[in-house]
Amino acid sequence: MSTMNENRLHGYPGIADNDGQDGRQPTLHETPMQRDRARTIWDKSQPGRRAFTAPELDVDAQPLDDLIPARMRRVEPPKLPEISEPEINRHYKRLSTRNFDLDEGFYPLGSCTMKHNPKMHERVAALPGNARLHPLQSPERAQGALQLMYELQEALGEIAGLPHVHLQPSAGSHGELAGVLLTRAYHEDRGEHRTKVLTPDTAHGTNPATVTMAGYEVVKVGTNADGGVDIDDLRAKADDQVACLMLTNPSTLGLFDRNIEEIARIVHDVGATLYYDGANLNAVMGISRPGDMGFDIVHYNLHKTFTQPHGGGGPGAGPIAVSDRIEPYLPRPQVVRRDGENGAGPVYDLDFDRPKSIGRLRGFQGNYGVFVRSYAYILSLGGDGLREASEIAVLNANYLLARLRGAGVAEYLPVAYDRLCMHEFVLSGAAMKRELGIKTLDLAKRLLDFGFHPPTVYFPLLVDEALLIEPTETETKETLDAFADVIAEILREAREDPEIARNAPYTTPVRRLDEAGAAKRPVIRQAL
Amino acid sequence: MSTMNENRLHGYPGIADNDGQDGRQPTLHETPMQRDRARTIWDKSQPGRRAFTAPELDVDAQPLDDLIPARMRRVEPPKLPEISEPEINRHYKRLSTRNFDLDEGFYPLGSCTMKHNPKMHERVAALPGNARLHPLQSPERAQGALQLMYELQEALGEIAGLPHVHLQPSAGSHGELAGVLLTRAYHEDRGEHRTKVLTPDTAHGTNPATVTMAGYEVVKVGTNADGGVDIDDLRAKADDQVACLMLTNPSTLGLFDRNIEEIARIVHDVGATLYYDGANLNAVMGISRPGDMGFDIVHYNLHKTFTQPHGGGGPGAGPIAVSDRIEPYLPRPQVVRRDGENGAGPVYDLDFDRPKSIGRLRGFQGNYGVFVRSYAYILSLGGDGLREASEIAVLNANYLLARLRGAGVAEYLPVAYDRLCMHEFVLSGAAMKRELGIKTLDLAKRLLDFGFHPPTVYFPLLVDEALLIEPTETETKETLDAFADVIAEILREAREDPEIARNAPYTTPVRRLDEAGAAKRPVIRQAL
Amino acid sequence: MSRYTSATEADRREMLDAVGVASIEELFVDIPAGVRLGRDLAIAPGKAEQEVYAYLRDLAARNVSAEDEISFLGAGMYDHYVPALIDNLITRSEFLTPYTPYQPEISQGSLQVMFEYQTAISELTGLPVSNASVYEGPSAVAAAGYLARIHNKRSRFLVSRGVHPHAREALETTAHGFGATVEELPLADGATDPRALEAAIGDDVAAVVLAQPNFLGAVEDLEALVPVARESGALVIVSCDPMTLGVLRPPGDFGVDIAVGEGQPLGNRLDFGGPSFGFFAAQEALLRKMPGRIAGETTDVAGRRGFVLTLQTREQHIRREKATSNICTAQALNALAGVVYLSWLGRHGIVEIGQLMLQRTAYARRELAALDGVSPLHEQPVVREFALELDGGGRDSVRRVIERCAAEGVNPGYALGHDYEEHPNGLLVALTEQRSRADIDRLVSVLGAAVAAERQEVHA
Amino acid sequence: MSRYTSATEADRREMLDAVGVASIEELFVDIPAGVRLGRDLAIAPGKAEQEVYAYLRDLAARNVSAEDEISFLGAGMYDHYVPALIDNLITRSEFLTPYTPYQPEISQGSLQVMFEYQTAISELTGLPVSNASVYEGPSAVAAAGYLARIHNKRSRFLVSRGVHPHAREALETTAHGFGATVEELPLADGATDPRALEAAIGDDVAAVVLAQPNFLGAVEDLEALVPVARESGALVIVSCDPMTLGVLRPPGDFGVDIAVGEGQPLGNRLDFGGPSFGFFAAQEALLRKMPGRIAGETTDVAGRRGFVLTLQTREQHIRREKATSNICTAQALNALAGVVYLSWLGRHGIVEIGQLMLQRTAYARRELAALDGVSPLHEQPVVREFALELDGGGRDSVRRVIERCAAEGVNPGYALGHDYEEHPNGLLVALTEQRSRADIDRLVSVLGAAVAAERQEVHA
Ligand SMILES: Cc1ncc(COP(=O)(O)O)c(C=O)c1O
Ligand SMILES: Cc1ncc(COP(=O)(O)O)c(C=O)c1O
Repeated sequence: MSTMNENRLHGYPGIADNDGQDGRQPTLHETPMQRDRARTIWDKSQPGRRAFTAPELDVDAQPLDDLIPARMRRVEPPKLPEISEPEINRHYKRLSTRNFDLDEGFYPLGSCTMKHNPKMHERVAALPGNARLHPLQSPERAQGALQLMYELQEALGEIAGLPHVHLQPSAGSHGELAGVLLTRAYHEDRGEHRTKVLTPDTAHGTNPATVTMAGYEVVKVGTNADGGVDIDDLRAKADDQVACLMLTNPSTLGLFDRNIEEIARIVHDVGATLYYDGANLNAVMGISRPGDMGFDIVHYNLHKTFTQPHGGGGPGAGPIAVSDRIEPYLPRPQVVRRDGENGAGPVYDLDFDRPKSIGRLRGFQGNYGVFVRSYAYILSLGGDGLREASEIAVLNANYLLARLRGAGVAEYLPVAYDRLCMHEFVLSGAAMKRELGIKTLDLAKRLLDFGFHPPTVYFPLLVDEALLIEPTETETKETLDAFADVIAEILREAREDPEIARNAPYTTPVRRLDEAGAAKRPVIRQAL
Repeated sequence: MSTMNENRLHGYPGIADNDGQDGRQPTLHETPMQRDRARTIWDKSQPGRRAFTAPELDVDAQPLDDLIPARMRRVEPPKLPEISEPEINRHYKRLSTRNFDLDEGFYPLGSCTMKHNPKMHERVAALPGNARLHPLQSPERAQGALQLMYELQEALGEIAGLPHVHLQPSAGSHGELAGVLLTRAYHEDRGEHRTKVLTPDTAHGTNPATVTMAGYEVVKVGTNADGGVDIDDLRAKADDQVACLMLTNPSTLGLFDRNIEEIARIVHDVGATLYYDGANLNAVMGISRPGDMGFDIVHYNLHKTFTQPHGGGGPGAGPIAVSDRIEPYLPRPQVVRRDGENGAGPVYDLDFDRPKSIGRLRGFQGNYGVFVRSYAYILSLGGDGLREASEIAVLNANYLLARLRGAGVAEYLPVAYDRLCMHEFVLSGAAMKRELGIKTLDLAKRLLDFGFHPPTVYFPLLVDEALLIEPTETETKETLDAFADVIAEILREAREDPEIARNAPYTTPVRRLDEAGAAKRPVIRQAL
Repeated sequence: MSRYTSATEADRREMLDAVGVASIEELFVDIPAGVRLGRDLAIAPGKAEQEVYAYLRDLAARNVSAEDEISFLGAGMYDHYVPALIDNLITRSEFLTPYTPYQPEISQGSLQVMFEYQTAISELTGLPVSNASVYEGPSAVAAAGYLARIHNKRSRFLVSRGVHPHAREALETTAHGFGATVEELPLADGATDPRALEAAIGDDVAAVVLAQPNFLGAVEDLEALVPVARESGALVIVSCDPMTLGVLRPPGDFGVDIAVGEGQPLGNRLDFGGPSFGFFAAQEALLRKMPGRIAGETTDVAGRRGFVLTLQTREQHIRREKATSNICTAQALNALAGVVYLSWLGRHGIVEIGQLMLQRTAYARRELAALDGVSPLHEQPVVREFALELDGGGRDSVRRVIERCAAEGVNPGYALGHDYEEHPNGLLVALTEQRSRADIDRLVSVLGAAVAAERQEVHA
Repeated sequence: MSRYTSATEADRREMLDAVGVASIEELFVDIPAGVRLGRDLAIAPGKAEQEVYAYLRDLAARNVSAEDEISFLGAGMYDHYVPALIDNLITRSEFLTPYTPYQPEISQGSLQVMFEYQTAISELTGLPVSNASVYEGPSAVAAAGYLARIHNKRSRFLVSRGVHPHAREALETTAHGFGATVEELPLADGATDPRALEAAIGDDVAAVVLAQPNFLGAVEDLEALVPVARESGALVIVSCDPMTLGVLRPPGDFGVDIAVGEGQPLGNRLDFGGPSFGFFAAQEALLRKMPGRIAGETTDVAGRRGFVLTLQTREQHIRREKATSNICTAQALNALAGVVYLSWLGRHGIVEIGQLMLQRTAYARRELAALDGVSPLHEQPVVREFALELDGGGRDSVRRVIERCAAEGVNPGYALGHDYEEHPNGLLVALTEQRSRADIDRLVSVLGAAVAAERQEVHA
């Protein structure tokens, strides 16, 4: 860093860090955030401070020894923080400002569908009838919750074009696990013990990881020149040991596989199931349905397509939908509707009596709070609105792609597959790296200085120096234009001086971090 | 600005603004926030965009002309913004980050009692039984709200040592207006038509402003060498034309008037009332009560002492408490408790039948949402906790004062009155201005760069270059130490180079603003 | 340790040492013995958060809110839907916790909000200048009266009987202080009688005060009224319901001098009457006499656009006894909710929501007036509120009708007899976009039954 | 325009022009006709925000929540008070809306929270390493089982019958996939029988799984159990209730290998079962096989302290089929609530709240067991939950008793017969600090009456 010259900063003051020349402190030119060094809540603790006031002890206290033998009791209190409530609040509030978030600006993180999270969803989720409802409340006294789950199942089933929906899985990869275990149960029930699951080389990492966890061998299928599944390769690998093909359509390249009908035929012909990774469902709601494409099992990412806020890494929910032949194996309990007796309204219940079920994947009934938000979203948009959301998502992506095909960008960041895209698209930074000497990572880091969240980078693996860009439908044209302008500006800047991007970012709360060092000597908790 | 030299920046990059040398843009070295120029919500609007979806029209539409004559109808829709919900949310969320707030850091704004605002208060205020309660709901169906108000009245009365509390006024100055109008009613009811109200020269501006609004002449009373009311001056001015003396004790100097009993005697001897501006009540809760000091009328600032969040300039509430002789004139309606019939529990009601009342000051029953928060606070702390809050507030102020009496500070910023202080204290920047060439304003602006909210400045008027510092009880010793250190650091820096403070701040979203220009050619709305 | 404090025993010792006293007690040495409390406050000891929450929740549960019944109460505050967006913003500590923006460099958020708010209120009212909020609706009328008083030094107010009773009373309370008198202009068939105005007007009248729509829901004929007042040199003050201004011609169009009103309908909850905000807009000529904060646009030393509190020489902290008002803390957070709400409704939404209410109100008025024993109290055009006359035995009878409805989960409205002795049988019914046709139909059936039952009882 | 979008007609035209197509329809040209929906979705048209809110509020009102009754339901999730502080923080968009922190420079908030969370969980469990959360409690047990499987390649699990039935089932579901079997260790007087463990253990056992306290509320004698398991080379997995760890010796003290559990009691609401979080702590040796995100401390180019996701070579996005788990999105926001809650309780609060529950639980257990027709199901020490045996006629009878109590506004607990056929008359009663003595007394009286009524009915 110390070799850099002020005149090349182009507006970013962080660069003089640590040069230490002419006796200045090494923190010169720090932004206010940078000056504010990380201190944990323990760094701010003092013995004797506290936030909590216990409710009054209103029963006669018994000697502890009479209640729990001393050898079973904790001796030293755990070293939790000691700090007042105002200071806890300040600590975490200030920490929050060290995050970039979706309400701050554009977040075109491909495959993640960072669409607006409506605030009304938080309001309904927080209603005491939802938030303080115990999961073991008897179904008769949780009819509202069960009805909501049932209606959500119905809506999701309609969107996927599959008749049976189960809500339990906690996230996409949990849904995948459910799906592969369902496949196993299906085959085993037919007396078959298949050993392999096919995944395209464009697949998300959770797909192969899930396959291994579920006790199958991963077999990779190639991609054709067009960005679709290599049909010949698929045909060659689809044999009677194949239990399943896991696919997402549109793929992680943002491309709809034109051969989907053929693919389904090949897979079904060998008796395998076709699994749909629903991470990219935002492209096709109301336009094309996985069930109609021939998929047997689908998972949804409610935290993508259906706007559950991501929470910095969860919570989410990964419901699944299946065809009739898979239905007997669904996890339990299943939310069901029964006709009311004597003309009364319908009654909702939990059905545990599912003898072929693969069993539970987790406790209780799944991430209900997420269901509330996603159902609120479906009710708000309605069938027409969901379709329009997908249409605008695809329009926004194609428009941004068109803008990035312009001169000054396309030479360095060509689109990986030269087609119309769906809701996202992939650029390759290979030419940029070659011509300008900056990597996709550098471009991503430089974007941070301009107030944009970078796209997904280095995924899908198939594309060299990949950038996977998903604008979503809730962004304005002005935002897309501004992003395209900044990409062009960074490339222009890199033509003049690639060091700028190579050392970016400058204005973030911290600058590039030593990730290798962190992994080599992991410090994953504070020493107390 | 352009004369300044990079080497004198001491860590603040904003300074190179607008120098334009060697062809750089005038915005070089801006912080990320500064780079992000102010754009209003209209600047982001586009015809045809919208957030609102109207509920369905579910009745037969009549021609508008049949409902309202055309000449009474609006022709052009008002030019409100046209913008999507995600963009509204981002706009205001991003605007919020251009504020400094109490949850961010220390806010020692004298006379404002910027103590922690507990989040639980927001939770209870938002309960539908409070938030969606219509003010004209019949008292029988608003018993919870009336009981809360009644219990708050009781608690406030106990704290002030006066038997009758009325909650209607909307803020401190509204309470003052109520108080002076009560004084008028009291005198008029006795057939007296007094013309003057006394206010000390240390009084807050709302005191004299209120006196004028209430139709009295303001007569100023001096301050003695000790910081108390000049008793001789008071005696000289207290005649039978004086309706009232308005006082706050501790005063705006943060000093408790040792002669308060004598003052009360003088005022009462001429038949005038003694009014207590409760802005400084945080010093004396559970320790000394205005009623016991001889005050007839008190207002409270629930948004100071009782933690209603300030909201960037309200809402607040300014309840009043009065002695028996003032009670008949209280605004109406009054919240009262009546014994239940036939052994039933008590019943709460609104009493409108108050023939001598000065009448309403506003609509409905006052800022009930504020009452909920302040009553939650009183319940949480309890009698003992309120006293301890005042004790720690005074301890914190004296400790900070002691720290600022240290070498390197006291020479430039001596305390205005060399006594123990109460919950706040006043320093004078006169020596600093003389010796270092920086004004109190410069010091305040430089504090911004260090992440502190400045104290109240240039008030009270009595003290040259005044700084009124109120740390409150919810701050830690470490915070007080850090603040004292920064004051010393700024003074040290000013000894070396006063230009640094004179041109501060550097790191705020905008730097010093042209206030004179704003007032000369006021632009108070966007041209559309 | 008291709640929310941090001073441990060790801290206290260190701090007292630094101060040079031996105990906290000593810090209070200036307080004479005679005025010391000398005992504990008679307030129960502090409680745990969960206990306070439970207690206050139980109190709240004893209120019947608009969440619990189908409510047609209005009369100054209205049960509009508050979009969740607003909660999200007003609970952000960055907006919730700062003081009035005395330090503009670190308050650009609040200041720009004020500037935007002022712009929106100007647009809505059709008047060129707006302040950044006053306390609430009725006191805004009083504040406008004070402005008139200091503007033209006159001392008579003519106030339409259609102005909200609370506003009339607040003006009277305040005017008594500043030495002015208040006279009432009567209504004729629910609207201010222009002939009465003509009769009462004179060159000693400081201001004529009207409401639009008025308390009985009637749209006033400002075209007829305003010129009469202005000719005499009086200011015209109109208090208006902001939610009607998408369909009604704005007061500025008629040349009124000051438009004020209750801002609660704009994205603020009911809160049993407050906090909300009052808006205050006026003609340019009155700018330097306006009460309250005003934000203005300016630039910083580097030429960046920014906002400051401006025209502060009007205000108490600068001008003290010569200030144009004593107001200090106002309702910034509530005004923020207001401008977010107006942005959310947007240019066309304010019209759509107004027209929706207009249509439903017409439907409700027609259906209700068709009930046996119910008739319209006046025939004036209305937007979202209207007055009915029940064929009953006065105030007690109306009260009983209301109670009967309430028992059925419907709050039919406000009994006018409380404020209008000439209308002991009056019932004021208000709508918002939250009251659907189904709700109206339910009101029709419940009120019809209640009126019928009341008649039977009275006649029995 | 669809909700939340911005593309006006003008925008669309411009954008389509730039793309070079004539219509949005054309953008979907790649979708074969055979797989097009070709009709509207059979989902009702979109509704206004207020309508959606009203509909979902009405549904929520049809649930009986812990706000509506005095609830002694536990069995894995507990009605602790969630301090409002937590709402304030988890609703801040800065925490609520970001994705997993892949870009550490702009995610220091979330990353530092993870680091702090890991520290707190390590302290609480007494184990040196913790990840940043897994989905929830029962699946955490399954995840721990998978770790054991890949660690020692063995394929038998011995699972105490005192482990939460959902956790046992989740482990079994998953183990079937990765080729392992699950056997149950029976209970003796409510606690895991050490002799049964000795009999079943062997060098093919991947892990022994216990719960502390167990599902019946009993504190397990880990001192006796853990060594038996460890000697065989099996890992010991303990699923624990974090709210008991202020009073119970932490699993780390006994040398267990992995401690997991349901994090909901730590500042997360009930939410009908989720989202919450699972915690996952382990011995150092297992670090590089842990599932899930882990934050680590490091420095930036200027030497500033910072945090990153670390040890990512365990994870699916790097290692794909060789990953130690498939988990991707986990429960970051819920874990944030967890660490804020633990900071709020603080070092001494976690002990105080544990002791408060302990004392009230002892009181409740004593008073309830003294009722006619009620006896303790076991005599083991308990912290905040205990099992009773009702003198009744099996599952239906217990169900009727519960219904009788519910009709009186008291939910007496969970019917054990649902999961434990050997305890058809079992009732599991749980406390939190929100259940006061008065609540317990009410339970005693209501349950006493219900049991008496049930006996009468059965004998009648
Ligand atoms: C294509 C794809 N599949 C699966 C997943 C996994 O989903 P989750 O993170 O919900 O487990 C993701 C998430 O990033 C994804 O993008
Ligand atoms: C001493 C004093 N009196 C009165 C007031 C006025 O109170 P309010 O702003 O609530 O009207 C203040 C507020 O700053 C004050 O400090």
